Amino acid sequence: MTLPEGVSRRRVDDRERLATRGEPVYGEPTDGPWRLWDAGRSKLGAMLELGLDTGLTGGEGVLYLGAASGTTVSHVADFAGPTYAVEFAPRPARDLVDVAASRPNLFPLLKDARRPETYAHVVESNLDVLIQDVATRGQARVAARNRRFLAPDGRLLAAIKARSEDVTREPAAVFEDVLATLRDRYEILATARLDRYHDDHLAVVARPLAE
Amino acid sequence: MTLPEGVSRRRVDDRERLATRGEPVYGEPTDGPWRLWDAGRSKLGAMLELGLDTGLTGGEGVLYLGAASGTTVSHVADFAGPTYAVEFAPRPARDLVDVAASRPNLFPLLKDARRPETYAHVVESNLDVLIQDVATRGQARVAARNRRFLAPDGRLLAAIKARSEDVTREPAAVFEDVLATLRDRYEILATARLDRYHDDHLAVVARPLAE
Amino acid sequence: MTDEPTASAWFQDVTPGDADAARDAIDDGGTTDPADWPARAVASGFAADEATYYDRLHEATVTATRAAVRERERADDQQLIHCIRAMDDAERTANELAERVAEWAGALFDDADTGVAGARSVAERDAETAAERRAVSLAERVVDLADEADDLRAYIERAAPAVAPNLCRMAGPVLAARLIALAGGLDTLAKKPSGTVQVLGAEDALFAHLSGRAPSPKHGVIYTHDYVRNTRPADRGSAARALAGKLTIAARIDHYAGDIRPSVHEELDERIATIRARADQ
Amino acid sequence: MTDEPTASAWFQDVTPGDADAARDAIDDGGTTDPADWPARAVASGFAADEATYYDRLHEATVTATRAAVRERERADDQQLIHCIRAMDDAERTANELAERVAEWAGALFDDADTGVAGARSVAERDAETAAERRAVSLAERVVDLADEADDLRAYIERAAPAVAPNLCRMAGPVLAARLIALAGGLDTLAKKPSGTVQVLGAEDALFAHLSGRAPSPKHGVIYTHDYVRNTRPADRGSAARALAGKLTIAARIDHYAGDIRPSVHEELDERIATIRARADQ
Repeated sequence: MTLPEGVSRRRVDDRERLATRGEPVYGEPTDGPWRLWDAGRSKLGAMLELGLDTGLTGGEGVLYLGAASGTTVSHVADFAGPTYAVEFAPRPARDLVDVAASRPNLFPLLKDARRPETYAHVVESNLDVLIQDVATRGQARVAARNRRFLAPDGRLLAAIKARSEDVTREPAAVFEDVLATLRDRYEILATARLDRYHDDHLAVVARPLAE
Repeated sequence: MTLPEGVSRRRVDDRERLATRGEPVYGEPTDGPWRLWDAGRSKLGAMLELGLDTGLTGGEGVLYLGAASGTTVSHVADFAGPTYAVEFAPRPARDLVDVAASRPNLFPLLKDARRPETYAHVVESNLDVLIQDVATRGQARVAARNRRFLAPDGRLLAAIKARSEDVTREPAAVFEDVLATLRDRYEILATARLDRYHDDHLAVVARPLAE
Repeated sequence: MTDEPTASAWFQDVTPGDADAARDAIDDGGTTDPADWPARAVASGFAADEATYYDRLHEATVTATRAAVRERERADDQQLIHCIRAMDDAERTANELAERVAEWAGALFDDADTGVAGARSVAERDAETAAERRAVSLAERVVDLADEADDLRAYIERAAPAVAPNLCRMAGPVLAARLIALAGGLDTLAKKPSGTVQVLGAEDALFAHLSGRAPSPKHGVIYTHDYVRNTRPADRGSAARALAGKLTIAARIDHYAGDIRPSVHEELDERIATIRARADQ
Repeated sequence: MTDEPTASAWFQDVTPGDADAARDAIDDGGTTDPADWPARAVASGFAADEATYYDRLHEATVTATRAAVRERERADDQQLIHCIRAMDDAERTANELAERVAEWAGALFDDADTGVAGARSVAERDAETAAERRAVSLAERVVDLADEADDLRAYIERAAPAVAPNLCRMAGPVLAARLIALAGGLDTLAKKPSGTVQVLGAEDALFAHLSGRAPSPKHGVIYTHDYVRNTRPADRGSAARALAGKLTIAARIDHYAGDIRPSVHEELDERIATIRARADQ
């Protein structure tokens, strides 16, 4: 498993940790031009730390759903190409805008990821990667509806949060249901539990099925 | 080991716990006329819980050094006779006075236990018990100086706090030094570590040596 | 289907540099299917090349999203959220400082009482020494904070019914504001399942349950509702479930419609009456 | 030795019922050896029987001790303790509420700043809506609390040098007040060994060390002193030890004598100069 170009491992405080090059945004530690990317605060960071084959190589066109305050998407914009960041809640989006202001390839949008028709007039088609980290019910439906932005050989990288679907059920059972719904529109390439970094989260790598 | 008259074990919340009869003073749980005496908040309570032979039978004349807010001494006054309570710090003494106000046999004094000559004109001689719980350096010297109030066959019941003597030394070594100094004026009858209830405390039962 | 390659693009009717037009287009526009907007923007003459297009897109999205965030944050339900949190903060700090005042006044005066009421009487004293002056002044700060909390509560009681009429009728304005705050907004509350609404505010207990350390919580902040608190313990789970169900419906009516619907309130009253009647059997 | 059985008893010159006399006798009297005071009180006619004696003793000790507590609590060093704790509380709550104000103002205004400074500028705004009025009012509470903290600091700076002149000269009034507060009073500070003064305020770290979970702390609140903070890390332990030693002496002079002793200050300056000179070798 190689890291995407623009992502590196830096030894800080005697530990190897992920890092990207860019302006620091949330008080993260830096090492020269590198800013550390804490897998404990980022599901995509955790996927890379765990060696999941994300297919990321650097320079991709990205749609990021659930950008929150921009912690993770700021790292993505450091190594990716055009990066569209969708967030629905105004409070975190306030910070996201600040993060985006200094990154010319990062485009923030205050939109509901469940309603892609409200941003399809801005987000381009044929993107390489759809990253999804939305803490809402119906995570599989969100991925299905946003499939329209992906190139035929693009990748869905989703972090599925069990508690958002149903707090009372076993995470494993929740994940099975979500994967079953996802398979209507995607081929699942890999899955991995992120529990070492994020409790009750499942990482999914998938490729869109032909229409 | 029998408990002093006036002290009983009550079953509350499925646990046997010490109790005395008296007006509740610090929000302790009650069971009818009985108020629970929490060994975790009282060194003398811990001595009784641990079955140490204190010699207490009830009705004794008592000098209590280091009465603090009156938590323990209020229980003592419930089963003892005349009870003199010495405390040096004004803030806890404020509460001690309130506790004493409703107990006719409890006499609060704002005095320094290291200077018995400042209260020997109030505290009577020939007392049965000297209870000592002072968190100050020189705990053995305090016991020696207050020996004057004890009857020849009286008892010293002291809780020695290692950290008050020297925070940097091993408690066991501190206790040895304290006991060595105590032996100049007292015969040690029994000792017990109170750690189950109070970290790094040694309980000492002793009898005054003849002058 | 006519060939209008940029018909639905955000930049269709936007002159480069017109921030307001760009904002409106990004906010209110939309289309079913995305397209290769950068190529089309160049083809249509909106930008000389794709790099210029991305620069304009960046400027437009940052500007538009900043304005949209501001507008959403100024919305009435968001103001309610700030208010209820400020009220809790003002009450908490008033109580904390009142403890300090009671400690201090207990050393200075004979009849000092505790709590905010105690601080109120200390604040009315005539100070005789410099130290007393400081203690009395600190007590005045406690009074100010307690009054601030009262003013915030009064604002919530006035403003909440306009934001969520059915929710307020069912839960009272303060609990309604708390539920909206815990969900993050009326819109997000309206989208939550009833089981989640039932335990809003009991997140700690819920996570303890999920890690196997505790039983499942039966209710969160809705515990403060008379229908839960004053139902006998054996039936409290049923009452909480019934209340949460109707609160969820009330939030949805408030978000999507906004009119008062007496039926939902009557249904809840009847359901609770049935549950409570079990106690008499 | 003459036979005066009640010569030194607290009740010797007290008429039963004279609370002031009883208080003076209990507070200021004393003797080397205790005696059977109840029997002597009956013999001398102070009380008809021992039960009556104990009743009078109870009334006298409760009254005298309550008054003595009040007086001790009103003492200047105790007022300093209340002040420094109140100052810390006022600062902490001002900062906590400033965070809430910043959150809220960020949703309402374009150029809202964070912290107490941010709240100061929000407090000066003209509110245009009811919600803005509440946010501005909350900001005013923050300003009041920050000003209260400043007033408390000013009081400490005025009052502390009178309580502990040498300690203040060595540590500055605020750190001097902190040390007195951590010890519980100037008298208790004066009786503490230097090693304890060195780690006052680092109790958590100390207990962690004692339970084998951490290295021994090198300094507590005295870390804020220039002589510790601005000495290079390798020599900081020596500097803290030297400073704590002299602070202990300063507290003892202040408690037992009260005059300024330039020599102890000069000795500390020299010792620190020596320790810092190691860095140049």
